[in-house]
Amino acid sequence: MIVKPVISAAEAAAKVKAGDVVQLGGFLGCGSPDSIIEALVAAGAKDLTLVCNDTGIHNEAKGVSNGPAPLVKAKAFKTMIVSHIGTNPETQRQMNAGESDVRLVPQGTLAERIRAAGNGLGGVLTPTGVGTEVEEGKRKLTLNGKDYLLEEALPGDVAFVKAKRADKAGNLVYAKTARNFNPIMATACAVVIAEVEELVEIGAIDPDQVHTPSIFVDYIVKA
Amino acid sequence: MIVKPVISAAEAAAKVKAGDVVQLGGFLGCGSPDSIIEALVAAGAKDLTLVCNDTGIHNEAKGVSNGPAPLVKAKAFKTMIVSHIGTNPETQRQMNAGESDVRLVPQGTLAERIRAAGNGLGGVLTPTGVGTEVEEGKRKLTLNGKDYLLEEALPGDVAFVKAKRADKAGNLVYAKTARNFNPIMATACAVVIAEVEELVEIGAIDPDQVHTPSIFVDYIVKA
Amino acid sequence: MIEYVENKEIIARRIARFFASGDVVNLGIGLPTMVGNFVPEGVTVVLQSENGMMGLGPAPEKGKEDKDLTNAGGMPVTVLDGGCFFDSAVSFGIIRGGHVDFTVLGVLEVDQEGNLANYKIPGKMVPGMGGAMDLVAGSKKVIAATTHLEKSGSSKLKRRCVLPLTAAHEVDIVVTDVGYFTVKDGKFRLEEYFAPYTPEWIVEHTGADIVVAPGCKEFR
Amino acid sequence: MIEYVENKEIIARRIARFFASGDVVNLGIGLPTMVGNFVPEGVTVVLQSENGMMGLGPAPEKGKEDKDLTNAGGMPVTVLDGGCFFDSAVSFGIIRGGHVDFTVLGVLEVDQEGNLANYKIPGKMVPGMGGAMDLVAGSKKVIAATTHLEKSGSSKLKRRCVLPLTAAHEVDIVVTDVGYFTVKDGKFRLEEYFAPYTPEWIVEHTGADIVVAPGCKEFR
Repeated sequence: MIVKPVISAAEAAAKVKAGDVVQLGGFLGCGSPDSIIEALVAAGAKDLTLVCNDTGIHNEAKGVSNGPAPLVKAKAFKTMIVSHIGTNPETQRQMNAGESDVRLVPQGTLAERIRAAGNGLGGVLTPTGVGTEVEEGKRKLTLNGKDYLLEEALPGDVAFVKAKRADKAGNLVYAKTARNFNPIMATACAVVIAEVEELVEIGAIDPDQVHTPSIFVDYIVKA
Repeated sequence: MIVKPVISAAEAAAKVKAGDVVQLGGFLGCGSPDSIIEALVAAGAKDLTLVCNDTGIHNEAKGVSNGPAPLVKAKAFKTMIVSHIGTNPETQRQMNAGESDVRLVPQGTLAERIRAAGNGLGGVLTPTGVGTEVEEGKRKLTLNGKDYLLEEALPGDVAFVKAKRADKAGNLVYAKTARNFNPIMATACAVVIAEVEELVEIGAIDPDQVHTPSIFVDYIVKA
Repeated sequence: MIEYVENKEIIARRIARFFASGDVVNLGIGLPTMVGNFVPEGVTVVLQSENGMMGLGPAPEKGKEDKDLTNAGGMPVTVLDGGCFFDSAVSFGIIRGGHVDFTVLGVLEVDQEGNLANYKIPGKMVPGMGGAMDLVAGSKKVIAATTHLEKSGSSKLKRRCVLPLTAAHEVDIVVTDVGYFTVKDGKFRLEEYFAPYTPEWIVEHTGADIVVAPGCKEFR
Repeated sequence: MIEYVENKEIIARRIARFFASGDVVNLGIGLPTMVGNFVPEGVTVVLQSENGMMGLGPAPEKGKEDKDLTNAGGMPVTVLDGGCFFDSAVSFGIIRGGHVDFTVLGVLEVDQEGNLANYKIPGKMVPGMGGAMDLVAGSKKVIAATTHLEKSGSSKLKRRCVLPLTAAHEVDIVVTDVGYFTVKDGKFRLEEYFAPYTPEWIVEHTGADIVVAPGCKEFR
């Protein structure tokens, strides 16, 4: 097996160019690649398109700012493709002020669109969103009497994912609900960087228990 | 957690009615639910539609007949929806003689159609088969300049899957390449019966390492 | 003269009674989460959380929180023996694929056609749909949980939603703090009423077409 | 006068030289499987097997076979440290998603448009496409591996396939036992020749439009 380069969070952040579509794992801060997010803020990342479940929890009163929230605050995103922004008033403010373009996607549709990109599918037919605003601008197809929306693949330039453990080849294992969008994003982007808590020798992970095969992972950041 | 009924292979076979679409896990005999297949032969199953990767290896000279091959030999299938029959001359004979209707589907398309059924998708857009006979009778869509075939979901009445280990709630863990189509078929059928080698107490399987969540499994057969 | 007093507990208590052992249930954030506290003894439901788990257990003791184990609201939870974790594609495969028996969601508006609006008040509040659109489109039974009246006194049950829909024609059951309704033939149908409210009071205070089911009785 | 003698080993040897360390490679059943034996020292490729594994190792010693560990041909194999297993949907996600660098397949016919036929001779032999259609449609580079001539002496490289296609316009490279060809602008282009064959002999014995690349040289 090939050993993958272990890089710093700052080096990971430097892989992103202005205008890139960045897919960020995590769900309301659980399973987010926090060291890399911090490095992206420090690097002054700008004009990115975010693909993420949400924009994190941002609560100034409580001093909480998790997931992509520090990046939102730093105005790193021109566009945000997410399912939920209810826990981040700053995202709502930027949206209402016209400072950023927020596109809401149903969570399951977001998952399938990312998976489709990673799996070489042009898209999927989902019943989710039929009869709602989500229909707008989309093809609607009827199969066996049921209506579906055609939802297209959503690829990215760089994926930042967070895993519990990696072996040096880049096989990843996630912990509990910190798994969420991480494994699918790892399939869908040109460059995939995994922030991990533990780095173990090749052979130390049971091959039946790998969540993300090593071939998807380009770089490893030790959190 | 709810404990799932443990039944005999014969009881499992009795869940199938004439005309049912039966999805059978396994890949050239590896990861096939062999006890149940034997019981289906003994029960004289007829007029079924088979959904499987292949029709098994059938080699009378070597005395090998694995995967669905014993059922093919017993003429249990009116229709076979499979990706490969090259290792079973009896399937080829039945097809050429017009005794059964064999529909060849690319392996990755078969996997996605089964997954779509289990995941509530009407279908997927795949580039596989464009420009070949597989196109026939299908909708072709162009997205961003690339052609795709619309491949529809393929649900089943009964899935027989084979796992290495189950807990009593029905959480499943597969072994090595015996995993193959088993996990996706377990999502796609009205009734799901898992043949397992080991049955352990609830709580004995690490929740991060479950391959098929218990809610998909209706009955357990101890091999 | 019956005075309306908001009572979220009765909503949660009634909803919990719909479940049978083995049912897979997804409870939304807020009021729906309370339903978990009222599942009758002897009934074992499996709670699914759309962020990627099955077998959701109670909140951990203070100090025992696990940063890698939260519910769909981002709050610390626990996992029961026999539970399991999966990624978001699998999670919504379970949901969209019809493997969830009941989903319980909060409401901004629900109407007599079974339409639900709960993710957006244009120009005012746009939290986003999160997993709600998939949950409503995919679950076998959709239960809308809501207080019966707004603070203003107007009915949350409408003839026609005016807010952007979360899903069209998907709501099966509405439980408010005055009664339990099904959605049938373009009408709400009162199936049970909760004292002190009476069917007459409920019909009068529902801003939609409503019928009282022949077997309508008091819930106890 | 050069006499044609079938030589499968040279095909496998040449193909193995295309790979760089880290490449993910899927080898079809039969001749393509032989390629694994000729990967140069110092080059580490990751073999993917479409039945659901990465990190395919050599065949086990006799008596050490594991019934749960086979390749896509149903034959016992081993797994290398750092390998992993996955289901068929993930396996073809890897393939269709462009994560396989090279796929090497056998041939019934291959033509100058990059069309490949290898799964069906109507009325005669219908093994089925198995994973071949996905592999050819999804892999970054498709290498067709074939002896140059049929037993009858006719060329396996055609102007136009007459058999049902496995995929249209997807073949990038053809390696036979006389040379290595790319498919370009509707022609085969001879890039290297294998002694004792010469470019002249090859052009003469190829039943398709063929050009000799300017830098064409002998493979050693």
